Amino acid sequence: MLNQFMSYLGSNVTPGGANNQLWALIYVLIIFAGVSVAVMAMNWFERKALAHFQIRLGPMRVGPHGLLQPIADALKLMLKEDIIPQEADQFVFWIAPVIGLLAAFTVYTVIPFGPSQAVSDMNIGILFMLGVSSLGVLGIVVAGWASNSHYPLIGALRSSAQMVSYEIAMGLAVVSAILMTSFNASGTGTLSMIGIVRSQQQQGIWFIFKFFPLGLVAFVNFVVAMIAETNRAPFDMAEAESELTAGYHTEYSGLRWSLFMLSEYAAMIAVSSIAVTLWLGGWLRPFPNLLHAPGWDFVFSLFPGLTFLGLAAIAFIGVARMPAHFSFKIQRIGLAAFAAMLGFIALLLLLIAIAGRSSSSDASIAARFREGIDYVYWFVLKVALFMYLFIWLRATWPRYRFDQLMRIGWKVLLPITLGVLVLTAIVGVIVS
Amino acid sequence: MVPITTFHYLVVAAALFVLGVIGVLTRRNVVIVLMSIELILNAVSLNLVAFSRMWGNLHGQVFAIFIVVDAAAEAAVGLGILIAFFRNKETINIDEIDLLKW
Amino acid sequence: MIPLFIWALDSPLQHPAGIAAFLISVVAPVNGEMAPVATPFFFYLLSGLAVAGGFFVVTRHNPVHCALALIVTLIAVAHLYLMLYAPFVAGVQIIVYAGGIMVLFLFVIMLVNIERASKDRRFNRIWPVGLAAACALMGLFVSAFVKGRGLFPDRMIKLPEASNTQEIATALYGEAGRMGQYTFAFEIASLLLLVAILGAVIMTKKRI
Amino acid sequence: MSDGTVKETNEISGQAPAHHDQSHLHLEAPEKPYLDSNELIINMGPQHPATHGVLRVILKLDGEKVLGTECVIGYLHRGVEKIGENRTYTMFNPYVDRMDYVAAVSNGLGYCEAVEKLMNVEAPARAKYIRVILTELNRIASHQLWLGTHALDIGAMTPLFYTFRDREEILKIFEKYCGARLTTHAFRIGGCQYETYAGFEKEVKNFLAFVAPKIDEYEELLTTNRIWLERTRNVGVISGDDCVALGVTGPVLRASGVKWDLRKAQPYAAYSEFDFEIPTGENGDTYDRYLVRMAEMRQSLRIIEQAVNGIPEGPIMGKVPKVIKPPVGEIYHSIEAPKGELGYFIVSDGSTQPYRLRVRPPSFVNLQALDVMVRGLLVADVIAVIGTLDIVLGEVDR
Repeated sequence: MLNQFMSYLGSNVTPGGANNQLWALIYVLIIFAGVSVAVMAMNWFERKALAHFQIRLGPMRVGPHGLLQPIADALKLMLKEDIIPQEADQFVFWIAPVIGLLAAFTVYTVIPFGPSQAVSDMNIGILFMLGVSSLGVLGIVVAGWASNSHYPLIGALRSSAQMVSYEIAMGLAVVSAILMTSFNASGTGTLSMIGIVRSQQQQGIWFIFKFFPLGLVAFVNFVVAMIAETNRAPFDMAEAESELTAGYHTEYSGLRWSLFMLSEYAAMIAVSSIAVTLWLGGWLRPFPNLLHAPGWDFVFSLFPGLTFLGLAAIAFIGVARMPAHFSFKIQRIGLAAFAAMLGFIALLLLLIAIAGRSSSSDASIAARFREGIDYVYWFVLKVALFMYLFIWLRATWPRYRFDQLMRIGWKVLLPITLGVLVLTAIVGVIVS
Repeated sequence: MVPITTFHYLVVAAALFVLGVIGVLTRRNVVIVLMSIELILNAVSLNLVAFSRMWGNLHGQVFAIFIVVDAAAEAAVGLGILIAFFRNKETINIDEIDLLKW
Repeated sequence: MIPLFIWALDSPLQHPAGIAAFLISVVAPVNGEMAPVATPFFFYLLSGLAVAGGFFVVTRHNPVHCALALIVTLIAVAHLYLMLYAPFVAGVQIIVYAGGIMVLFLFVIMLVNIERASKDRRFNRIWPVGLAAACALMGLFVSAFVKGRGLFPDRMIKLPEASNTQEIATALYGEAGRMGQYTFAFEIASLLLLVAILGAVIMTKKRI
Repeated sequence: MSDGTVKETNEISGQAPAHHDQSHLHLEAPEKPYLDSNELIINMGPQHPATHGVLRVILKLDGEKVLGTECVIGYLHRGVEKIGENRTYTMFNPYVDRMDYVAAVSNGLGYCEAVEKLMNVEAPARAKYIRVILTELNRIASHQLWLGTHALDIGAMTPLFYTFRDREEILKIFEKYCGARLTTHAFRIGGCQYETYAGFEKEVKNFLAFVAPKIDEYEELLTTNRIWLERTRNVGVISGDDCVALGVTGPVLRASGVKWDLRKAQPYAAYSEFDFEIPTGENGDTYDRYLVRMAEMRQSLRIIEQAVNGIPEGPIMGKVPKVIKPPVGEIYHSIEAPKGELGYFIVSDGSTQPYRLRVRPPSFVNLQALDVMVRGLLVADVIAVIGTLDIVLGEVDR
């Protein structure tokens, strides 16, 4: 088993590819756990970041700086009474959050965290992602209907109309990015997620900068559409708190409600991953072609370790700033342990980076390992920036009205994305 | 197990087709009748894709895509008619849709 | 939901694939270079789901349940497409059917009077006639299949799958300045869609 | 939506049949010249995140379009006017704070001045200045609370916390002055009970310097924000004539272009001595009301600055008997509260208790405009309009 793992590390194939079924399974488990942890971390980070935007502290009581708050929340939600309204359609009410969750998690099958760090490499990868994420709307619609109540119904109708409309703009923006993959020697594009990133590598440019304004415009359109697609502020009409109480999940509580939250955040991460893959070069580090000397490789491979070192430093500052009162003792110890853990991870990563450097020429396991960490690190970093964008928008902007939202979708985004698509084709033909 | 051949797919398609026909001919609710039509269309395109595999060319798949296009158009128009009808007669029962003019 | 889940995890495109393949290798060891997902087990599972979904579409009282059953059927059929080496058709099926048309259906079901519809009789006045006609059709199919068993060869030609999308595009749009075989039909289809959109909008709008 | 749901709503409304008969919504037999597939009636409130307390609005919707509204009020009715008849003039003074609890100082000012007018006494000049300072501070606090909740209703979460941070400074001044933060009971009939504490002027001046940039900060977040503009412009438009016909007062009236402010029109307290402007709007939409209130906050700062600089020395209590027994007669006195014209009508029979006391609450009267303003708009606009009317249910229901 260990040998197989090592041989896998040494190989350069996608787990879903030939003879790697076992690792595909392990990847599925890793991704499931990773996404769940990411959602929890996102939950904590959103509350803290939002709080600091709003001159508050956010969760401070459960664990040092509220670090254990998501766990406490999850426990509370699991232990809560599970209410199904009497007039609700029992079966559909039960299955609705499951549909949403399945759709949100299924998308991760094709997300490439690295050239060989993906569950599978489908040749219709992006089509698959769009299709499966469009299934998420079914969960919302069905949830709103099954609740047999007015506010959820309105929320469901709103969000179904919203998601179906914005899927079109989103799809067109994606198509213009796919079109860019075809401007190579063979003239053939690809729908595979890994292929898209590889073609950015080959063309030596992230697609956000390709044909300068065009890629950027398509990217911005995609970002707007993806925010609408995930029902986040300023397009959170479906769950507009002040209008529809909680929209489609008004009648939900406890575990089922948390499933909705989980799928919402998972979907956010998923669409951000699409944006990163299509426009921001996926797992590619900045300037892979310009600064390609082995020395630069080494410098960039230090980033993961340094990031964790920075996080550890922040945590240690937090320990130092904690009140010296004895009732904070446990919290201080906890935070110090957390900081030490981060520091240990940082040390490990730095060690791997250094060990991988010395033998970067041959395909030693350390070098492979270092490369894998690099890929995942840059991918996750880019996605994390999107997560911050989501929070930032939520803290800053009021909510659009429903008709305005539809107007933006149909009268602004759709024509712009269509125009970008046509222009991309024209420019591509002229250039190549 | 017996290897799966085109014939197996045809049987499945035939079963879906017959189910669709039963739905169209017996259900009262127009929405469900429309859904049954979708079943029939699916059965047909399954046939086409199976034949495409059998002959080793893509014509069947292209036709399947055309069928999806047609299904989209049909659903849009059918449901549009349904909404217009519901506004006027407040019913979606196929038994009560018996006037040529209202 | 099982088909969705399977679809989530299998990937017959880069054979063999994903957890589905893993499951298969546990359930029924595969030999040779046969794609594991294209096994009889999966065929029977998916076709069973498709037919069961169709059955529920025809028999359930509540239109929303019917719609959910139809979604199961559609996704199962998409899987069958994948097993038939037609990944692009499968993707289109999911995006357009399950993600688009079915949402439209659900939307309309919610707009129209569903409370009363679910208390009504399920079947129309002439249902015995309809059932008889359908049974006759089934008889026709059975006799045709029994008698014409030999008409359908058992061969299954492997299609080049990695370039499936590209070949469909060639058929639809043509290649290197030449019109494809189906370019004209494709344009007509777009016209059909345009007419359908206009018709739907005009019919549903109260005042234009 | 469906037969079943309409019936269900009727059952709920059926709890108050008398009220129901007067309903202009025709809930039982909706006249449908054209059968509509998606007409539904929903109850917004009394437990709803955006109805500012316990307002219940029955909305008749066509999809999301509002066909009509009906406000059901009284969930917070405490019979303040009746209580007034059973308390002496002095004892009733704290009760008025509980009406518009976010602008308690204004309520007290109106009541004290009404009784003073009835008794023909006048508060000394210093008391009047203190009253003006506190009232204007309270106007800023009220507008800040309005801004925060209004923005929250429209979906901007952050301004709420900014305004509450700054409102806190005002409440601190109140607390230092009279010991209470919300229901202050700051004034007495005939003047003020408390002399200003040491450093009062300095703190108020500090506050002025502190809050002026903060108001710019709120405006920075909202005034030119595209989404804010789209959500508020041409939403809930009401003309000046309609406002006058409905009796709407305050910023809502002024935003419709009617330059009517009791501080100028019928100066009370010391307002005639200050130099300030009446900001008015043009379109009478939600955005204009927002701008008018923001401008009013700045004008209030001006008034406070003048008052603090010019505060005279002298007594703070006029010549008022120990037992207040106004002569037989009646009086109507109104002031410009943050939400509009707050009037007190007091009938005295010469005893220590009012014979009849009637309050004209601005929120209650302004709420009448809701139906005019939201017809034909969307559900989301109802939220915006309820927010822009700046109602306090304690005052509506009394």
